[in-house]
Amino acid sequence: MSQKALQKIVETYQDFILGTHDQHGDETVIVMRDALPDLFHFLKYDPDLAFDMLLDVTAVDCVKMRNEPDGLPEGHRFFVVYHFRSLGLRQRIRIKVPLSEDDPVIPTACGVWKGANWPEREAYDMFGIVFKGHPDLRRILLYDEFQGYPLRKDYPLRGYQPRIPMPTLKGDPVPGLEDSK
Amino acid sequence: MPDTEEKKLVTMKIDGQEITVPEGMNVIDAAEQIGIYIPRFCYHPALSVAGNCRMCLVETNQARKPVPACREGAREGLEVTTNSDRIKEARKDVLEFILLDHPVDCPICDKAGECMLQEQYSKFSLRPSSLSMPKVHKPKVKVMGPTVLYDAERCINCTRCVRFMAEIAKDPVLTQVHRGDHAYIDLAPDKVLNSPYSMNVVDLCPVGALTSRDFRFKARVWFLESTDTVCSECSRGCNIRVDTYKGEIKRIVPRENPDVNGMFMCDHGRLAYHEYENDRLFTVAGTRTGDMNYTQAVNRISLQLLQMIKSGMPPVVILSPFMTNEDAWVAIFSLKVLANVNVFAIGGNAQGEGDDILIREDKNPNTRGLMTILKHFGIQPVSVKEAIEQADNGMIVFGTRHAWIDEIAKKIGTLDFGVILSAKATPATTKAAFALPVPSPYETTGTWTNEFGITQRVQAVLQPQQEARPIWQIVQDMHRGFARMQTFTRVEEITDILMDKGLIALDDLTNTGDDITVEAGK
Amino acid sequence: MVKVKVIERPVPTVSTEIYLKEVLKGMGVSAKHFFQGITTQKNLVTTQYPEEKRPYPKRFRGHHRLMKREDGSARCVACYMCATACPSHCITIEAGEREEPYIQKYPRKFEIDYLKCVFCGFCVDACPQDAIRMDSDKHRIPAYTRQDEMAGNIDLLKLGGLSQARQGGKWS
Amino acid sequence: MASNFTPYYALVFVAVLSILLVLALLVVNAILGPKRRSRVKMTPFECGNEPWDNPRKRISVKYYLVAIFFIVFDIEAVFLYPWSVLYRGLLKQPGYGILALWEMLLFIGVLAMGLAYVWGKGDLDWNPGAKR
Amino acid sequence: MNWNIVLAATIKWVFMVLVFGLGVAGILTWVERKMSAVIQDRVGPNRASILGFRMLGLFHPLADAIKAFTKEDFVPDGANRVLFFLAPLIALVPGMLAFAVLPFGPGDNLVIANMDSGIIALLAITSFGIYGATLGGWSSNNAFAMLGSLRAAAQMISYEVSMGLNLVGMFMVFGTLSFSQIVYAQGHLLGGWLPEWGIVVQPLAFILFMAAALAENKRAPFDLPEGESEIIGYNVEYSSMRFATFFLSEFFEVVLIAAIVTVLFLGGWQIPWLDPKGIAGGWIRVLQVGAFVVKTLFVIWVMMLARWTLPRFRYDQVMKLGWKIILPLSLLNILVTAIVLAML
Amino acid sequence: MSDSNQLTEKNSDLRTEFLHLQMGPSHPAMHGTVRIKLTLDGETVHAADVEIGYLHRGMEKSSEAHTWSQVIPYTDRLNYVSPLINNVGYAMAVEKLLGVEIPERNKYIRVLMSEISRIADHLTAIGAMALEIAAFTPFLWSMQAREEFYRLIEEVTGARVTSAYTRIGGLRDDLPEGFADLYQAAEDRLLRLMDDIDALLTKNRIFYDRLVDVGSISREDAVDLGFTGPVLRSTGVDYDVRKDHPYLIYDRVDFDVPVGQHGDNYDRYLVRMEEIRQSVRIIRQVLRDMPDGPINIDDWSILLPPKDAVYNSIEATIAHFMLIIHGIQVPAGEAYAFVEGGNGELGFYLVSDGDGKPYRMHVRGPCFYLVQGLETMIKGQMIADIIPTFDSLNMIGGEIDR
Repeated sequence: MSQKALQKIVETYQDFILGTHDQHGDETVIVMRDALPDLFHFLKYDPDLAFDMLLDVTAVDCVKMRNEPDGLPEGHRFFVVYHFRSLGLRQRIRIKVPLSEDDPVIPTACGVWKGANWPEREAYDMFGIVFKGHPDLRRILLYDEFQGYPLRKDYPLRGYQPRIPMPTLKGDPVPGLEDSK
Repeated sequence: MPDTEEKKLVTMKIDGQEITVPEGMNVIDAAEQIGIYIPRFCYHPALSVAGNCRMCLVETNQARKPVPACREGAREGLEVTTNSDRIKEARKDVLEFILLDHPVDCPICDKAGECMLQEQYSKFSLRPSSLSMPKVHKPKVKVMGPTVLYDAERCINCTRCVRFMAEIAKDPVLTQVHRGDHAYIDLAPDKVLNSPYSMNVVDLCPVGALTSRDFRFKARVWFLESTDTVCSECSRGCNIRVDTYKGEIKRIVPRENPDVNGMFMCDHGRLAYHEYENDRLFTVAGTRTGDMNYTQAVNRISLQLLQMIKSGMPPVVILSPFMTNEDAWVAIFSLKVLANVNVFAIGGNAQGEGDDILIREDKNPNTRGLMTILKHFGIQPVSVKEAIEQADNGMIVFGTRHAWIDEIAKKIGTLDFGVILSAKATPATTKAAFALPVPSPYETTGTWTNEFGITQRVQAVLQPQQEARPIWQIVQDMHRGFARMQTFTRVEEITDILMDKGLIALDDLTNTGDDITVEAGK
Repeated sequence: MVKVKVIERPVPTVSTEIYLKEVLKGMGVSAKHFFQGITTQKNLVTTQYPEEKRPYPKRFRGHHRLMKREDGSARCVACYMCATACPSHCITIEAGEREEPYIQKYPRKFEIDYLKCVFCGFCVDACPQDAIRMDSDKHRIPAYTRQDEMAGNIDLLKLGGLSQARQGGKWS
Repeated sequence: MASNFTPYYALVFVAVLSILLVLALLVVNAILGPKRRSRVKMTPFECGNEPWDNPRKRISVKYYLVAIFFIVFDIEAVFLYPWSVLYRGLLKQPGYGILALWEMLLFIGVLAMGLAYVWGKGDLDWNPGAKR
Repeated sequence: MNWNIVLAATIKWVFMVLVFGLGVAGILTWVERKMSAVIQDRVGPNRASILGFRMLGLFHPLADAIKAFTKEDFVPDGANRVLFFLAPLIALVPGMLAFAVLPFGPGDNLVIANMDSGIIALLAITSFGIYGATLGGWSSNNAFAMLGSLRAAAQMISYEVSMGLNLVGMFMVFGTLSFSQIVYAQGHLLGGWLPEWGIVVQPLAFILFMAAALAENKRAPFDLPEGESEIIGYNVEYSSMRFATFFLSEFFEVVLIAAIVTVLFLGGWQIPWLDPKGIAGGWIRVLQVGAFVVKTLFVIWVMMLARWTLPRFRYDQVMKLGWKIILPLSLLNILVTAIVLAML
Repeated sequence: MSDSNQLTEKNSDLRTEFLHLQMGPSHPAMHGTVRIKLTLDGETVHAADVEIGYLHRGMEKSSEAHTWSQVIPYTDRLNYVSPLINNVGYAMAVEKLLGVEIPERNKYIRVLMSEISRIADHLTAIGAMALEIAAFTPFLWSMQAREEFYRLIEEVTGARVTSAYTRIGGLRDDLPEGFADLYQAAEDRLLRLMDDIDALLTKNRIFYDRLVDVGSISREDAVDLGFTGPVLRSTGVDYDVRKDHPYLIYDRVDFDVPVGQHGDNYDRYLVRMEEIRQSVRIIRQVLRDMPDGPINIDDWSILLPPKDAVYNSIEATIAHFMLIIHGIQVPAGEAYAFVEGGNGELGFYLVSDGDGKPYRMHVRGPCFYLVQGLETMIKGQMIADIIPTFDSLNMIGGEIDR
C-alpha cells in the first residue's frame, strides 16, 4: 500500500538508506541519522508522501537481541523508530534510525510535526536519546531526579532508585513568564 | 575427539548444504555443525550408539527407507534430507508411538521443563492423542539406589542409563527387562545403583524416568537460576552449574568441559552443597572476645598483630586449599611481606580415595594454586602438626574444612591471639579468640587451579550473608591499620595481578554465567 | 468509501437563547425521574450491598478455590503451572511428597497473595488438574493486614468443591 | 407595640442570640475536636504539592472594578426605593404622577447610560475571547 | 428594656429561626442528598441508624453534626486566624437574622421584628453574608480559596444590584417596604378571582429575582465560588464545625430565599380566597402558617430540582448574565411597571 | 491584546500580577493523574504546563519480562474504561507477528466486544464532561448506562473492567447463552437514558455556552499534533481506523463516521453522542450476522489445548506445559498493529527476537497525543474551561503514563 512511498524515499535518499523491509505489511526504511532533518521535510511536504501525521516516536535498545537486528550498523545500539501516517493518501511508513551508545543524539522532528514533542520526550526519558533542537527536552513520565534510563536493556527490571527529598517548586520554571513582563 | 585427524575427510550434503567432515562421523553431529538439529532420544555423544528410539530418522539418497541419523556415518556423496514431509510425518509417528503409554505425569514430574520429550513433541509434532486403549501400567516410584528413583511408565527405553553405567561408570547394574510395551529398565538381581556416578543417569535420562532423590520436588526447573562455577570437592575441579531458587541452592549439575571433566561429575560433588546448609557462621564469634561486630574484631586483630610483630613474635598461619588464588595471594603477601610471618602450613581435607574416571585423591580444590603462590614468595610450608606446635605466639587459621580441625581447636583455645576465618561454626570457632565469617565455596568469587594446572574461574552462586566477607577483604581490612598495601575493591583486580605475574593462566575471563535463563533440556 | 455523517450543531433559537424553555424541559426530565423514583422502585439501580447481593455471572472471576478429590484432599499436585502463568507472581507453592504412586505430590503450602493478584484468571487456564478455580461466586474481601491478604491452602480448600473432572487418560 | 423602635430592639436581641448560638457551636467544636497538628496538615492545600505562590497578590483589576460598579449601581438603586414606594400614591394626585414618571425615566436613563458606558468600554467582559 | 419584648423575641427566635430555619436547613442536607439520589435513580443515604432504625437515612444530618463537632478545627499556616475564625460566623448569622423580618403569618405575633422598612433591613442584613465567603477565602492563605472568595465577592455584589432593582417593581405595585404589608396586599383579588400575588403582577421580576437570589446564595447553577471541578472553593481550608457552619449557612439561605420568594411573590401565608385580611385566627391561622411553610418548601424543591438539572455557569457568563441581561431587564421591568401603572 | 490588558498596562499604578497555581494531581477533577502548572491572569489561563507520569507503571518494561500472553492483563490497564479494545489490539498485534488468521466467529465477537467497550468509553467521556461543569445528574445517568454494558462485559469475560478476554489466536470463552437478550435490555436502557441526557444537556443554553468555542483546535493543528479518534473527527477530519484500515470485520458492517465542524468541546460531545448510536448500529448488525463455528485457532503452539484433552492425554499436557513455561514462540520481526480505541488510534509496536517474551513492546496511546495538545487548547481560556476541555479529551491516565 505504501510501497510507492517507500520506493520514492529510497530513490531520493539512496546514499543514506541502510535497508528496507516490509515485514507483515509494514513498510520500513532504515536510514542513517545524517539524512534526518531533511528527510522529515521531504516526508511531510512531498506530494507523493504527504505524511502529515506523526503517529509515534519510540526507540528500541538492541543490545540484548538474540538475532542480528537487520540494518543496525556495527557499533550501534539503538533504533529510533518513527511511524508516520498520511491521512490524505491513506498510507503509512516506518522510519528507523540507528544510533550508537556513545552518541545517542538525533535531530528533533518537532519543527515539522508539533506532535513529536511529547513522544520525543518520552524516548529521552526512557532511553536517554537526545533530540537535538527539541524545545523542551526533559523527563516526562519519570521525575527529574531519576537516575538512568529504564527501558534500556541494561537497566534492571527491579531497579532501585535513591530516595529523594520531597520536591519543592521554588525556582522551578514558570510557564508563560518568558513571553511577558 | 582425538583421532579425527587420522580419518579421511569426506564431503556430503545435508538439506542441500555441503559439508566436509571426517569419514564415519555420524550424521547427527555433522548436521549440528551447520546448525541443523536432528531430534534424538537415545543418542548421546558420550555413549555408544544404540539407535533404538528412531527419532533421528532422516532420508538419504542411498536408502529407500528413512535411516536413523545416529547410525549413519558420513561418506562421500551422501545426501541427507532432514526436513522432508516424509521425515516430519515419521517423527510425528515416532513421537505418537513413544507417547502412547506415557502417563499424564508432567504435573508431578521433576523433569518437566527440561524434558526432551516435551521439547521435541512441541517442536516436531503437536499431533493430538489418538489413543483409544488403556495405557500399560508399569512400576512407579521404584527406588534404584540411594540417589535415584525410577518411574517405568515414563521410561522410553532409550537405554542411555544402561549404556552409561556399563561404559562410563564401569558398574553395569542396570538392564532392560521384559519386552514390547512392557519393557522397562531394572536393576540387575541383588544390585543397587550406588555407584559414585549414579546421578549422571538422571541428567542423561531424556525424560523423567530417572529422577534425583535429592532434587525431588524441591523446585521446578524453569524457575531455577543458574550460575556456572567449579566444584570444590576434589582437585579435578569439575565444571558445574549450580541451580538456585529463592536464594537457596537446589541442585548441582555438570557442565561440559572436555579438558577437565568431560560431561559428567560424581555424586559427591553434586551433594556437597548440603555441607554448607547448616551450622553456618554468619556473624563474628569467639567465646573469649565477647560480642563485637566485624569492624571492632578486625581492628582488635590488627592491633594485636601489630604488637606481636613489633615484639618479633609473629603468629603461625594455616592456609586452606579451599582459598582461591586471590585470597591466598593477598593473605600470603600481607602476612609474609608486611607482617613478617614465617611459618605457613597448608591444611585442608586429608587425601582420600580416587579412581581413574573423575574422582581424585586430593580432596581440596586449590592445592596446586596455593603451592604455586607459596613458591612465588619463596615459602616452604610446614606440616600442620608442626605449625600447631610452633603456634605459641598466636595462630591464624584460614578456611573451614581441615583434617586437623580438632587439634587446631584444642590449640587455638589456649591462645590469646587465635584467629579463625570460617564459613561454618566448628569447635574451633567457638574456642578461638576471634572467629570471622567467610563465604562458602558457593559464595566465593575468584580462581582455582586444579591438579592439572588448569585455572578456572569460580563464581559466587549466592551472595555472602550478614558479616561474611571474602578472605582477601578481611585480610586487607586487618592490615589497613599498620601497613601500606594496595587496596582492592574487586576481586578481578587481584586476578589481573596474578595473571600479570604469571601465577595463573586464565583464558576465559568472561566465564561468569551471564545468561541466567534455564534452557530446557540442556 | 468512508461514509461520513457531518454533525450539525443546533442553531441557537430564541427559545434556547432565553434559557427558560430548555431549563424547564430539563427540570421536567429531572422531575420525571424524581416522581418515578419516589413512586416506583423500578428504575433504582442501587444495590443495598450487605443485605442484597448482586448475582454474579457464571463466569465471574472471584476468590480462588482449590478443588478436592473424592477423599477430600486437594486435587492440586503442586505442578507450579499456575505460579508460572501468573503475571503478577502472586502464587507461592511448596511441594510435599505423598505415597500414592499416581499422585506423588501435594502442595504443602499453597498461598495466594491477594495484594498482588490481579484476578486475570490465567491460573485457572493453566491448571492441568482442574485444581484451582475462580468460580467461588465470592469476591475477595480486603483485609487490614498484609498477613490477612495471604490466602493459604486451608482457606482456599474451604471454598473448594468436589471436582468431577477425569484425569490421567480416558482409560486409565 | 411599645414604640416604633420595638422591632429594632427585637432585631438587635435576635442578632445577639444568633451570634451566641454560632459562637457556641464553634466553641463546642473547639473543645470536642482533637488537636493533632502536623506540618503537612497545616500546609495550605494545593493539590498535594507545596504551595507555589503567594495567593495574596495583586490580582486582576477586573475583580475590583466590580466593586466600583456595585457601589455606583446599588446606591442609585437605593434612591429608587423611596420613589417607588410613593409612586402609586403620587399617581393618584393629578400632575404629580406624570412628573414622577418623568423623573424616574430620567433617573433610569442616567443609570442606563452609565451601564451602557461601562458595557461599551468592555469592562463587563471577563473573557474577551469567548463568543458566547 | 421591656422584658416582654425580650421574651417574645426569644420565643419567636426559637421557633422561627431555630426550629423552622435551622431545622429545615438541617433536614435539607438530607433532602438534597436524598432528592439528588432519587433523580439519579439511586437510593441515597440510608445507613445511619439508631437502634437499628434507619428512617430512610434521616439520621444522617445528626451523624454529620456529631462528626462536625468532633473533628479537628485547624488553621492552615499563614492564615489570618481572627478572620479565619470569624468568617463562618459572619456567613451564618446574617441568614438567621434575616428571618426576623419575615412574617410567618398574619399579625404582629408571627414576625419577630415587624418593620415598616423590612425589605431594606433584609437587604442590609443579607449583604453581610458576602463578607463570610470573601473573608473565609481570603484569610485561608490558599490560592484556590482566594480565587473562590474573589468570585464570591464579585458575583454576590453583582447580583445584589439586580436583586434590589427587581424589588422596585414590587414596591411600585404595592407601595410599601414592609413585608407584612406586602403579604396583606397580595390577598387582593384581581378581577375578583385572581389573587394579586407578586408572581402575577410582576412575572418578569419573579424570574429575575429567582435567578438573582440563586446567584446571591451561590447555589447551582451559580455555584462558582465553590466550583469543585475548577477552583475547589473558598472554603477548601475549612474543617469540622467551621466548615459545617458554611455548609449550614448555604442551606439556611436556601430556606431564607425560599421564604422571601414566598412572601414577596407567592403570597406569603395567604391562602387564595381564604381570609385575605388575616383576622380569622384559630385553625385558619394555623392553616395560613402551614401555607407559608408549604409554599416555602415548594420553592426549595424547585431550587433543588434546578440544582440537580443544570450545569454550572462560567465566571464570565455569570457576570454577563448579571450585568448585561438581568440588570437591563430589571431596569426595563421598572420602566414598564411604571408606565403600566401610570396608564391604569 | 484584549481590552482588559490594555487597561492594565495604560495605568501603571494598576499593575497586576500573574498567579501561579498548580491544578492536580490531587485535585477533585484531575483524577489524580495529571498536574497542570498554571500561570493565571485573573481567571484567564496565561500559560500552562501539563505534567504527566503520575500513573506510570513501567508497563513496557514489565512486558519485556513476561510472556506474550501474560501481557494481556497489562493491556487491560491501558485505557481502563474500554479494556477490551486494548485486549483486541494487542492480540491482533501478536497475531500479525505470528501471521495467523483467526476464525470468523472470533472476529465477530471481538468487534462486538470492542463496540460495547467503545460505548462505555464514550459514555464515560460524556458523563465526565457534564460532571465537570456540575451537571451531576447526566453523569450518573451515563454511568448507569455504562454499568449496563459493564454487566454485559462481565457476563462474557468474568470481570467488569479487568477483562483479560482475548487470547492470542483466540478468546477466553465464547459468548454466553442468551447474550442477545441481555444486550437488548442494555440497549433499551441506554437509548432511554441517552434521550434523557440529551434533553438535559444538548440544547440547554448553559451547557451550550460552556462548551461552544471552548477548547477549540483547528484541523491542521489536530493532525499535526497526532490527534486521532473522536477529537480529530470533531475538527472535521473523517479519519477512523475502522473505515480507513478496516480490521476484523469492520469492512462488512455498515456505519457512519460522525464528523464535527469546529473542533470545540461541543462538537466533541456531539460526535461522541453520535458514535454511541453508530456503535449500537454496528452491534445490531454483528449480532444479526454472527456465524457459528470455532472461536479459537487450532494450534497448540499458540493456544492452550482444550481442558479435557489436557486432563486426559499426555500430548495435550505437554503442549500445555510448554506453552505456559516458555510462552508462545513468536518469530523474530517487528509489527505495528492498530485499532480504533475509545479515544483514537491505539497502536501496538512489537519487536520480537524469536523468544517467548516480547523484546520490546510499545503502546501508542491516543490520549498521550491528545493531552499533548491540551496546552494549546486551554491557553487564553478561562480557568473553569480547563477541566471540561480536559475531560472532552477523555484523558485516561493508564494510557498516557503506561
